[in-house]
Amino acid sequence: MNYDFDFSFLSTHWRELVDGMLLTLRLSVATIVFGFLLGVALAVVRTQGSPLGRKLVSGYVDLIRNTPLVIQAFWLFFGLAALQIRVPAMAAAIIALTINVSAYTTEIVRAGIESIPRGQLEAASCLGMSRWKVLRLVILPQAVERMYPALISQFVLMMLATSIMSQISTEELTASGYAIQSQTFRGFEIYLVIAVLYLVLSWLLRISMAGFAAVVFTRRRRLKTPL
Amino acid sequence: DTLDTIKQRKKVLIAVDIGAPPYGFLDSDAKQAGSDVEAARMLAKDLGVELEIVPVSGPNRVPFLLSKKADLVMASFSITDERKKVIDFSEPYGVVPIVVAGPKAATLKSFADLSGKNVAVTRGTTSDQELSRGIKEVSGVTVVRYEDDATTNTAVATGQQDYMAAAPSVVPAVKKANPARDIDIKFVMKSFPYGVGLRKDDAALKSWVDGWVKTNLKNGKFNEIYKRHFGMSLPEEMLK
Amino acid sequence: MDEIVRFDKVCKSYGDVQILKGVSFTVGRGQVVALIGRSGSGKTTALRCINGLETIQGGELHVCGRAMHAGSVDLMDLRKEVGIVFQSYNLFPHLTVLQNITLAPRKVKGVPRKEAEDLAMEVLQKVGLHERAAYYPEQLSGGQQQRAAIARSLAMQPKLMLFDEVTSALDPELTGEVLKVIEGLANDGMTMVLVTHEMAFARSVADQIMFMHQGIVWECGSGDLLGQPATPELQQFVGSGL
Amino acid sequence: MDEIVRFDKVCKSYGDVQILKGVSFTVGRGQVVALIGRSGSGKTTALRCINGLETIQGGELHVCGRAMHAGSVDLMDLRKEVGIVFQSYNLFPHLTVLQNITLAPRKVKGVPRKEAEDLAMEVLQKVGLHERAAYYPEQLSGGQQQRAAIARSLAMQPKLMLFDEVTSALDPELTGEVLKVIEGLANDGMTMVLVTHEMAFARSVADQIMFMHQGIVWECGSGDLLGQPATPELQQFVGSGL
Amino acid sequence: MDGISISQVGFIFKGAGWTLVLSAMGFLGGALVGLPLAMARSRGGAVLRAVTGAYVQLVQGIPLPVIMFLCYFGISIAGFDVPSLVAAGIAMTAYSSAYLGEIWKGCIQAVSRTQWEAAECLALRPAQRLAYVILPQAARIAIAPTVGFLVQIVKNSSYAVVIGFFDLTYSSRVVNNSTFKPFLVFTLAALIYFAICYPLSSLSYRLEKRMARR
Ligand SMILES: Nc1ncnc2c1ncn2[C@@H]1O[C@H](COP(=O)(O)OP(=O)(O)OP(=O)(O)O)[C@@H](O)[C@H]1O
Ligand SMILES: Nc1ncnc2c1ncn2[C@@H]1O[C@H](COP(=O)(O)OP(=O)(O)OP(=O)(O)O)[C@@H](O)[C@H]1O
Ligand SMILES: [Mg+2]
Ligand SMILES: [Mg+2]
Repeated sequence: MNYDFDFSFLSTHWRELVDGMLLTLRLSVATIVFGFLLGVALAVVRTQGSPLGRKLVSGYVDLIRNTPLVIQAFWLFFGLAALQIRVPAMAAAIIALTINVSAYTTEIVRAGIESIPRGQLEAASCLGMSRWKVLRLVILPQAVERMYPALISQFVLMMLATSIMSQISTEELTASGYAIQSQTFRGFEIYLVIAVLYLVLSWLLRISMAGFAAVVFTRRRRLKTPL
Repeated sequence: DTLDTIKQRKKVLIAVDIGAPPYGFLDSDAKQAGSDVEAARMLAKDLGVELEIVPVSGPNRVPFLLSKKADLVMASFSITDERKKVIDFSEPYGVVPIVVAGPKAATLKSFADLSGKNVAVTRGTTSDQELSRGIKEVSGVTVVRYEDDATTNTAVATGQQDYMAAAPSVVPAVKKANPARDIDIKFVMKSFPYGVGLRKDDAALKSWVDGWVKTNLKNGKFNEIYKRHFGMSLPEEMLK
Repeated sequence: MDEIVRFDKVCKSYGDVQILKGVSFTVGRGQVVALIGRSGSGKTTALRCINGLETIQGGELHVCGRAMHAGSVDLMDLRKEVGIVFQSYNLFPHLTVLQNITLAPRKVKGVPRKEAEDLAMEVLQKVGLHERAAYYPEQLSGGQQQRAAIARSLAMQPKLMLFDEVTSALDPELTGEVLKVIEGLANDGMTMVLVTHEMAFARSVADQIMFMHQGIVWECGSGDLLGQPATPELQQFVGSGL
Repeated sequence: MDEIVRFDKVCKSYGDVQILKGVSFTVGRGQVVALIGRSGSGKTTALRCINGLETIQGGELHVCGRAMHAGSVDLMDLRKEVGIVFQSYNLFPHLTVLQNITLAPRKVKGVPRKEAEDLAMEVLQKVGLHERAAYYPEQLSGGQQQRAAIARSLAMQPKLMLFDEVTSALDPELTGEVLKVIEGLANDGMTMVLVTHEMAFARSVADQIMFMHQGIVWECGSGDLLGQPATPELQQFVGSGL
Repeated sequence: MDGISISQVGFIFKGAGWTLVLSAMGFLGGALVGLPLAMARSRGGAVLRAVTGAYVQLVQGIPLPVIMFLCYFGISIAGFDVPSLVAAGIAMTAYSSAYLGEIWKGCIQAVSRTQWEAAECLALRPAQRLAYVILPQAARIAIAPTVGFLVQIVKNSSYAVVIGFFDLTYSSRVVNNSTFKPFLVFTLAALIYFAICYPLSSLSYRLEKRMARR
């Protein structure tokens, strides 16, 4: 190997890496929140909605899940602009990622809803609850709890996918890497460092989602049954 | 030495940015075209070897060269002191002034007038560096960095951004893409000569390329290419 | 005597298959009616029609003064007055027993939390489960779960309670617990319709016994009915069922 | 008489819990030995020690002339001589009955396909399943699956067969089918160790009955043992088990 | 077409061809590495399980574009001269082996323990148990999720755009850069991806349904 490793850029450029990491984190959190809410809403339409609504949602899910995120991002970013709608890069990134992750969330939550036994629905409606209340108070909490591990995996994948948003000028972690590289030309070392930072991020994300679950799913915590 | 390697394998690997009109792009026959593409073809022919164009974009030109994925870089590669620390350049074979452009109506004479505005630029290019340097003292300027020239151009042409820092050659392209957006050159940030990028300590190759550049500047071949793509002539002092 | 439920030649089909072929009977206020009959004879179906889980295709069905056959009944509203308990408990696994019980009063009737909890403790006392209020369903035995399900229905203070084979998933010991609770309700004067396979229990607790067969009420009468079946069908059923 | 299996003060623990606490008995060539005892008394464990599915921690165990306690036994080789059939059949669901049976002879013993298939048909005939050779396991009833599993073991022409409660997943009718097959094997002179809950069967088919209790052989003797238990433990077991 | 020439459309389709090649490489490589990985993960000793587990955690914790960079520049830094197709193929292999390994590990573990024991009791050697008894059963369970993952491979090969490999995404990007027709170009690219992926994902969905019915 005729290559001298040089990590000295860390001392001068660590701020950019930290900034990039924070942006990646913000991007991820925003997308997880929006994507989850949208995904749940779509899953509700997919399972409870009118036939037309169901068709539309499943078309949406198919379309998103069968095309790459990069293409979606390009399409959205330039497409919106061509319609004279101006969005900042950060917003465009959040929209693209939210759309993407919502499609996957829809499928996951739908499977969760469908796995809840019919008896739960009947019991709840026999207590006089409206359809919406049955859904909100009985079905969805159980569905989300069941599918939580699948959701964690999906959200970690989504966090990793934020890296491609550097392509539409979002200054997240990978973009910071580009920027430092174009000043220091230590490409390989920089990507090594970035890889480690992503590992740390995905570990953090898993830990905090598990922590969140412990707070929200009281029963799991009290009975000490892991998800 | 790389020169020997090239001759042995009878092929030269030249990194060109083919997403950067007019230096490199796809023509309507989907063939690679542009000033750097033509120059690269000329170099391979004069060297008597086959040409393989390695497509690169702004940020990864240097890594491609350093990791030996390319023997030479001809990708509107402006000669800067920072780059010289890591790689070598041949004598310049072209020159690119970098400018700030914006809507015709806007008054914009210096970096100070950019205060409060968003400026689009291609990440890792000399425009990026000059812009960043120029606005250090100016408050409220947001630099929006895109991955390659074409993306930057598209962003301005489609109305994502109003201002851009770039080579003047892209301004007509933006106008052509969307005539409704009346983009004009506002001021020149700096002029950069650009050269062929080489790895350090490639003495033999460097001296061959230097000689080749001089010859073709003198015989006007470079100027011919330049005029065809940029609609103007190279500066007088380069042609001597 | 008030009529709480009146079946009048009620017919019900799934697709082409007719399950109820003209069922007629009434349940008066404070009465306990037991539905018995062979598997598939339509007992569950009849029960589900009462609180509108199934719609009927013919005849008339009045429940708590509402004409169920008219198709314009506000089911939400009806179900505040009619409680039902299933064989498979159907407790909400993500909520504690107390939360299971207070959920509907709070969210459907808007009872304040404190009040709902007091009421819940009261009904839990009635079914003998007040010490298990903070447990989750999976921590309870089958019999306890079934009693919790009964408490959940009772907390809505219904005028009418429906029970569908509430003991058939339980072993004899646990069955006893649950039947005692139902007996208690009967003594309190609750109006009830119960589908059961426990003939001895039906006999002792029910004012009226309806023997369903081939989609109609084949025979009906007081508890003595089982001792002196009039038709060979009931005779055969009693012979095998006891 | 040859000894095929000899347990000599065999001890076996899982972690800290000792399951076998010094089990001793022998099985001679052509003998049928039945292991009986309460659930958890270690019958299955003893059986699994015989063909090396479990290692023992104390005492001596000889199987087909091999010292199992020495730890240097070639298990692959042993298992060509010892067949075992489990309660849960464990047929390979992706193979037909015939393929299930020919797999081991072909791949382990290198018997040519044709020959293996002839042999398979022979054992299938023995268990009365020759007409089902081309079926997949899921197409068979429980009793047929169990008989196929027995045939699969027999096709390896073992010297010793082990059966672990092979009928307890079956209803009485199917149980009969399987027990008849085992009875046939006993008549053919096959050496067998069987764990069973069918006392009547154990009595009629076994030469020796071992009553296991608290990890040792508590009582043993011929079939009459069950009629005249010497210890209160066996008495209680027989009283509840029959 | 308005603003794009036929040859440029052809160029995009050529990129689609490379996407297929890249996906096939990723899948084959992923399968070759993923299968031993799955076996090590499900049946290996403690050390082997820990090492392979770490590999999976590592690959699943780093974005594919960054893996692409590291492979691309790392290989040449290590002194090998490989075309970008090979580098992208290696990155795709690393990526898909980690995911396929996990999927298949689950399938192997879904075959009940008693099947291993039954095979063992018939004197089959460990390799024979695997080959004749366990893998055929695991394979049946694995078909649907594997086809489903193929869709991910095809889509994620688009990340090769970051190392300038001429797949469908990079080709359409270059064409866009030369023509300024983002709407047209990226819609076309999206349609091509959809045409490749949709049949695969609905096949996977149908297979899953069929398995569930069994
Ligand atoms: N949703 C349905 N679709 C079609 N047929 C149904 C449906 N629900 C019930 N049935 C049929 O209606 C008939 C009567 O069912 P019902 O559950 O009322 O009987 P039951 O008297 O409660 O019997 P059991 O004692 O077994 O509970 C049965 O033959 C059953 O198969
Ligand atoms: N792998 C294991 N790890 C720990 N304990 C075990 C294991 N296998 C069995 N045991 C325990 O060993 C004891 C004896 O088990 P064994 O299966 O031999 O009993 P058995 O007599 O066959 O009972 P049954 O009639 O229920 O099959 C039981 O208490 C069981 O819980
Ligand atoms: Mg019923
Ligand atoms: Mg056992």
